[in-house]
Amino acid sequence: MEHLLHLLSQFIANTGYYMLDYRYLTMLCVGCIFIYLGIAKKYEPLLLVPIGFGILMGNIPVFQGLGLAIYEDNSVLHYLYMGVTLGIYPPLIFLGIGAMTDFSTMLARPLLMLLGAAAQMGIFLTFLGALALGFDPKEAASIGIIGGADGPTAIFLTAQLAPALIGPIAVAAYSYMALVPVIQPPIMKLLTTKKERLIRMEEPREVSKKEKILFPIVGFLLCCLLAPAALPLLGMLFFGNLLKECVVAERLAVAARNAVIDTVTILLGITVGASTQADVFLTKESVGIFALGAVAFAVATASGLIFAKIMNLFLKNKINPLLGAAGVSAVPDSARVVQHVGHEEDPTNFLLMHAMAPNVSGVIGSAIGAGVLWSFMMR
Amino acid sequence: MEHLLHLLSQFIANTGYYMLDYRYLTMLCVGCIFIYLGIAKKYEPLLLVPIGFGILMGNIPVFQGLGLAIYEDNSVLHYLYMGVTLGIYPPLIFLGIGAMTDFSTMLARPLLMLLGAAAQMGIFLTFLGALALGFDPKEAASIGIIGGADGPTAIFLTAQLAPALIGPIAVAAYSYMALVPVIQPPIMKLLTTKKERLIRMEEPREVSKKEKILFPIVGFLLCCLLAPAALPLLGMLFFGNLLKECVVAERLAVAARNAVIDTVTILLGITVGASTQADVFLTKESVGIFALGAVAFAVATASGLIFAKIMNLFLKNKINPLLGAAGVSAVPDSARVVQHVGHEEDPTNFLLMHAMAPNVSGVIGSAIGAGVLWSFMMR
Amino acid sequence: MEHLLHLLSQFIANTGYYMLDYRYLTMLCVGCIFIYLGIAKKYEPLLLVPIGFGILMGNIPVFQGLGLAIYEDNSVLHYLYMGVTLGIYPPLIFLGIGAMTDFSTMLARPLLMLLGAAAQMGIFLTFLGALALGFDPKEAASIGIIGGADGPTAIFLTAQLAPALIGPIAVAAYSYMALVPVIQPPIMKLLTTKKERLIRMEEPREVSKKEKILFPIVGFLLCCLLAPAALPLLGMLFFGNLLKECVVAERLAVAARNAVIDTVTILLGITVGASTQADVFLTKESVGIFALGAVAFAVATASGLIFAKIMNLFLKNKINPLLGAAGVSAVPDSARVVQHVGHEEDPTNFLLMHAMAPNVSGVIGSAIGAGVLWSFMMR
Amino acid sequence: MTGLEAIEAHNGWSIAVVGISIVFTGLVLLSATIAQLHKILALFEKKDSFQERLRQDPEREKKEEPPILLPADIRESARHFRLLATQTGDVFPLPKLLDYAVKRGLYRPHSALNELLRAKAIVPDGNGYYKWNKNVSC
Amino acid sequence: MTGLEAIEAHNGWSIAVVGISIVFTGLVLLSATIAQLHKILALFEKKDSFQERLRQDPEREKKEEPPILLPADIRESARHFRLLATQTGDVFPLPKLLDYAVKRGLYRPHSALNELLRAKAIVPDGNGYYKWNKNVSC
Amino acid sequence: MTGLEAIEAHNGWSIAVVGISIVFTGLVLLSATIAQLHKILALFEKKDSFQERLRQDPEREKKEEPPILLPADIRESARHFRLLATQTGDVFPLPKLLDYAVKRGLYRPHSALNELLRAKAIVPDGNGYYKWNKNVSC
Ligand code: NA
Ligand code: NA
Ligand code: NA
Repeated sequence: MEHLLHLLSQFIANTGYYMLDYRYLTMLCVGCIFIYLGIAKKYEPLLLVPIGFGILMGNIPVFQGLGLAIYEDNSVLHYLYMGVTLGIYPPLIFLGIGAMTDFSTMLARPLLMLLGAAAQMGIFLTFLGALALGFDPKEAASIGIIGGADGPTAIFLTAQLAPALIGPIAVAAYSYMALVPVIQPPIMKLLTTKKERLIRMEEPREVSKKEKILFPIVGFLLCCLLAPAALPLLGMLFFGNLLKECVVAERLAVAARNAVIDTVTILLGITVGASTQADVFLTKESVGIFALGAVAFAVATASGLIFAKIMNLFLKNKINPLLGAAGVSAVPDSARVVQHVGHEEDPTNFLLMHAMAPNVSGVIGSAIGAGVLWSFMMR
Repeated sequence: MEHLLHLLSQFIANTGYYMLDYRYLTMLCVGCIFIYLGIAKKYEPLLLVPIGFGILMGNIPVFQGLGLAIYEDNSVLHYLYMGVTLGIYPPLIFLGIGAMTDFSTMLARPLLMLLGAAAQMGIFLTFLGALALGFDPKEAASIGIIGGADGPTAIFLTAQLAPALIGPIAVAAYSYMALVPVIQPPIMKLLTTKKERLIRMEEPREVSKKEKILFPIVGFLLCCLLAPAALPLLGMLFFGNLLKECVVAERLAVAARNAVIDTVTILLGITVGASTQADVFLTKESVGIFALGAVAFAVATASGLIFAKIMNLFLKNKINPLLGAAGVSAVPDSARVVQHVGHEEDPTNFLLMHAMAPNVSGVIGSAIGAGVLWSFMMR
Repeated sequence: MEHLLHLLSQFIANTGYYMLDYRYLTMLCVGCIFIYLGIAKKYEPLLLVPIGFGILMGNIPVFQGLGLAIYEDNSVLHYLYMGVTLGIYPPLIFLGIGAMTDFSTMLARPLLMLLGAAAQMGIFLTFLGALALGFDPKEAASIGIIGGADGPTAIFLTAQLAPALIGPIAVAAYSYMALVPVIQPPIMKLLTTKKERLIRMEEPREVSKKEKILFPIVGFLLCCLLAPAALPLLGMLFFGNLLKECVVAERLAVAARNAVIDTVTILLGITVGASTQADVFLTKESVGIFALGAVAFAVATASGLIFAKIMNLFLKNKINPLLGAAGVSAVPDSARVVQHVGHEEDPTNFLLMHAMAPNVSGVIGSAIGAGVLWSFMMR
Repeated sequence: MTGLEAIEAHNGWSIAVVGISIVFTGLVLLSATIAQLHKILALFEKKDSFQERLRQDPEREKKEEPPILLPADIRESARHFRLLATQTGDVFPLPKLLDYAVKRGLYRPHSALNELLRAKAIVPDGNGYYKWNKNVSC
Repeated sequence: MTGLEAIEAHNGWSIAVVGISIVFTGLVLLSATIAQLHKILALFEKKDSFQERLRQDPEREKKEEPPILLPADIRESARHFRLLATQTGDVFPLPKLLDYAVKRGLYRPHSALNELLRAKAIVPDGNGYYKWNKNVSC
Repeated sequence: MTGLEAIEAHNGWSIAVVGISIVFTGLVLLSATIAQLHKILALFEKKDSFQERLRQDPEREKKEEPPILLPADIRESARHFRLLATQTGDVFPLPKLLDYAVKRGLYRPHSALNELLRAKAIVPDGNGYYKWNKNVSC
């Protein structure tokens, strides 16, 4: 009987109810908000729902020893999280993205790729900002990559350079990606004139099957010979795209863009979410990361817009500078935002298709940027 | 020539034909029986066929050194078996189950969940029985969980507490789950009167989409705050269910309930089967485990039935006590058995839908039970 | 500013463009040829496209330290390559092949299985040839298995016996498998008379469902009791086939022959391709391996043909000796070549179906051969 | 050690009693919460639907637009596009529709689509996607 | 070391001879067994079908039930449910059918289904699933 | 250390400038190459199509074969097989077709198929697969 009471009191002392404090409660609320935004607002639900539930799973306060928490090295969450820390999940996601992405609008209008390059200014300016706030270079590089607006790339680089920050950086990156429809429009309206927003783009030329097949091979060689450190991400992206375009390996492309990417998305989402365990997440640093992340998105958007305006100084056929905002990857949300803002001015102006070009080149751009930062930091 | 004969004789001495003894033969027969029951009798074929073939694969007598047997640490079977021993497969299966399960009947009639709790008495009484037979507490807990009638839960707990017993406990659990249509009916008829078996349940109310979406979140928080050790299993179960119900992440739910669960089922089945290698399986202990397993199922069934009768003492709208038998998880077989036995008395009495409520709550119940035992044993 | 120039020059010195030399260029060309053959010529595209792109990925010259190259032990490619080196991918591919293969023509005409045995002479004669060229026994065995004309088997055995040779042996095996339509026809015409090529096969009897279900069980027991070392490959092959034939586990068979095999094919192809990194691949040994590989395929083809002619000396119903060439696995290409060559002589002679029997038994034969070599070499 | 002695030595009774109690606590808790859940939801919904009614009324009048009749020359392509749109769902991204149109070999897909947009036969749904204007007959 | 010398030094000949012999043994064994397999199965089946005929004969008469005519008021819902059942396969679990019925907005799905059960228009298949009674015309 | 001092201490400016330059270099390179790609391809294709025209002309006359009328007794099975072939795609392996035929319970599938082959109603496509002869009417 005595032992029974002892056991009971010990059990109660180990329940989550007993151990719950304001920090865990905060994070549980954050998790619920993520899930709410994903489901009710339909902001990137494929990412926010798994990450949100992962936040819940990571913030049930658990006693140490059994291997329940993601940071205990014999827990299931820990094993699944190894796909993040070893950098395996992001390339597999890029494989699937490659097998889903149609690069034809970009191939039809290669000039628009420059907008995808310009938007990467966000990465490097944020890097400087993070240094200025006192983060060490590796952390600063990881924070900068939030400006790439590309979840897997951010996670991949952070896992290599500053694994302790995976949680806040991934959450910041995905939060702002989900909030792209909120963040970008004001900046876009501020930096463009009504006349600019009314510019119409001419219809892109048709792209042949051969071009589409050659592109991933040529693109891979050009980019990875330049920035070998982008190889894990870009190699898989272009490989997936080759599987898609070559037709003869269709069943592999199907596997890549269904079973592989969906399974990895589940595992990445849930573990990245769980890595936000309150005691490692709720720090002063996280606040800094979130602030810098917002700056990164704003700077990236502005850079793309301004660069488009600069290009227009030299071009005969003017580009609608709104397209510059689509350079911040966040596929396909930022392209959709461009369509939206353009549409407000002129309901018959159809920019979505054109915006896909800077959008997908922004993915390539931020992967190169990540590769460059990685190679600079590891010396 | 001399070497040729030497090589030949050595080869012959290493063939399975030469090394076969009665123990391996016994196990090969057991494997064939599993396959037979799965294919010809259609008892849980998705489990019995892989496990049965796994038993065959684990009981080809092999020479040591090459890395062929599951217990050699450089064999392929060993690597695949790590998903079992590290506890990775069961949560992934729960993810898939969550993405398949419709909890609406349970939501419509939360009272029936208590039957799913009552049936877990089987776990704890069997635990006591196993202690009494001389098993040490960790082994006893693993044996007790057979009474949870839930394969992945049993495997998960045993992998944590008594990895050496995974083979017999998994085989016992799945055997009795397959035999539910044989084990349960006599107990059900013995413990209920004809009048009780004729009780009709009223139609459940309709459950709204919002309830279904909120349930996995609320259920997760309530259960895992109470019993954090149930987190790996229940977390994934409720996560899978959220993916299913939220609609916006449908493609992830599809991946979870197809590619993920089917692949893991294959790997879990074949390796759990192979873990029954004759020399570690055919022991006195295994006999004890099988005997206790049968007791566990019987006790669980009886507990559910009797608890339903007790509840009827207090309820105005009586419950058909047969539903109590569905509390022993074994989804959906035990629910089908309830339908069957009820149907024998009154062919117009349709209990299947109602039986799903205790059935799925039995899954939650045994996961909590497993969590509790795990946390008690690891102190 | 000074640091800027330093950084830039250092970066340039680390680009692939700078580090590229004739060896990497050679391999990049080889990769492109693989991709070209796969896409434009449709030679085994599911293998050549991933391997070809893998060759590209493995031959971007990268600086050491970051973990980019497949032979650095902290690279993503390295982690994915572990599926090859630990021998995990090939059995999973065999699982999928089993779940796709219809053994009925073989069951209807078991005599034709002997042709699948005869073609394995290629393995052992090439083994002798490799010894004679000065390879050590383990390497020689790995080279010999190229004659089995079965990619996963070759990779599996080489991973066990001579992991350093995985690249060249896999590339040789897949190259010659893709070139089967080029290699086999001249040998087939040389070794058979027109009269023999005109022989018609009688229609096979119908095979019952029960036979098809029993075959994988019986086949597994007979083969693996004889050659236990063939267990990882044959166990999975027969298990996959049981899943396919038993009908009740259809969803598992679907997973095995879609999600599992396609995902593994992608990962195996890309990593095996990447393992051909120029500095380990472009060696004198690789030349020897390619020369011996060609011999292996020729010998295997010839052995099958000649054995068929020998069988005809004893048979009343003569076999079309072209079927012997189908014994070299390379499913289903070599069977298609048989159909083709037979069709040239007599457009109404339909050999494809019959050729599937030696074809699939050739898979079993080379797996046994691999098992035997493995067990001989590891003493 | 076996029998009751073993059970007592390992605190079997306490473990079993506490264990089953926790399982019951968990499911009773869940059961009770679920039983309240739909009542709470119903409260919220009543409030929501009330507010919505307030908001919707003025909007409703705005929405009643007169049916549009397309000019004859684009009615044909409207019919074709509408057929395609059945395959893309009620709400569709324009590039997808265009892609289908190109694949089916429709005549001048880009400009046809443009005309439909200008004629408001295809209208934005407000989320970057597009839908058919229900007031258009073709 | 190369050439024949190397082969002999590593016992190449023995390995090759024993190796190919084992491959042949394996496939001959399998071939011979398969050749017998269908004969053995045929024997078993003959026995089985003989026993079955013995068993079936008395049963067959039992099974011929008179065709059932449904009352007019539920014939309508029977038709609806039967339509739904085409999507669930010949044999279906009741909850699934009910689920379909609810989704299609059938009138009073629960009680309609109940009536069909009572009228034996839908009958259990003996495995916990249900099927349509083939003697019912609707 | 914070502020500009920290940036300078860690060579932040150089890294940022070199970094963004490389990103631009990469995408400019890619952009320029792609812009040329389709021109190069067009050149190749022009050459190819010219050669092809040279080659094709004499072949074209060869290809015009007279339409074949099948004998009445196999026209029936031709129709059945053609129906099956719609499910296997334009080009199909014979075993698959045969398999379908067996499953659908066609009369004497093996010999019917054989007759169709002999009558050249089904012809090889040159890659080990088969297709229907378009000159055959049935
Ligand atoms: Na980007
Ligand atoms: Na249970
Ligand atoms: Na072979």
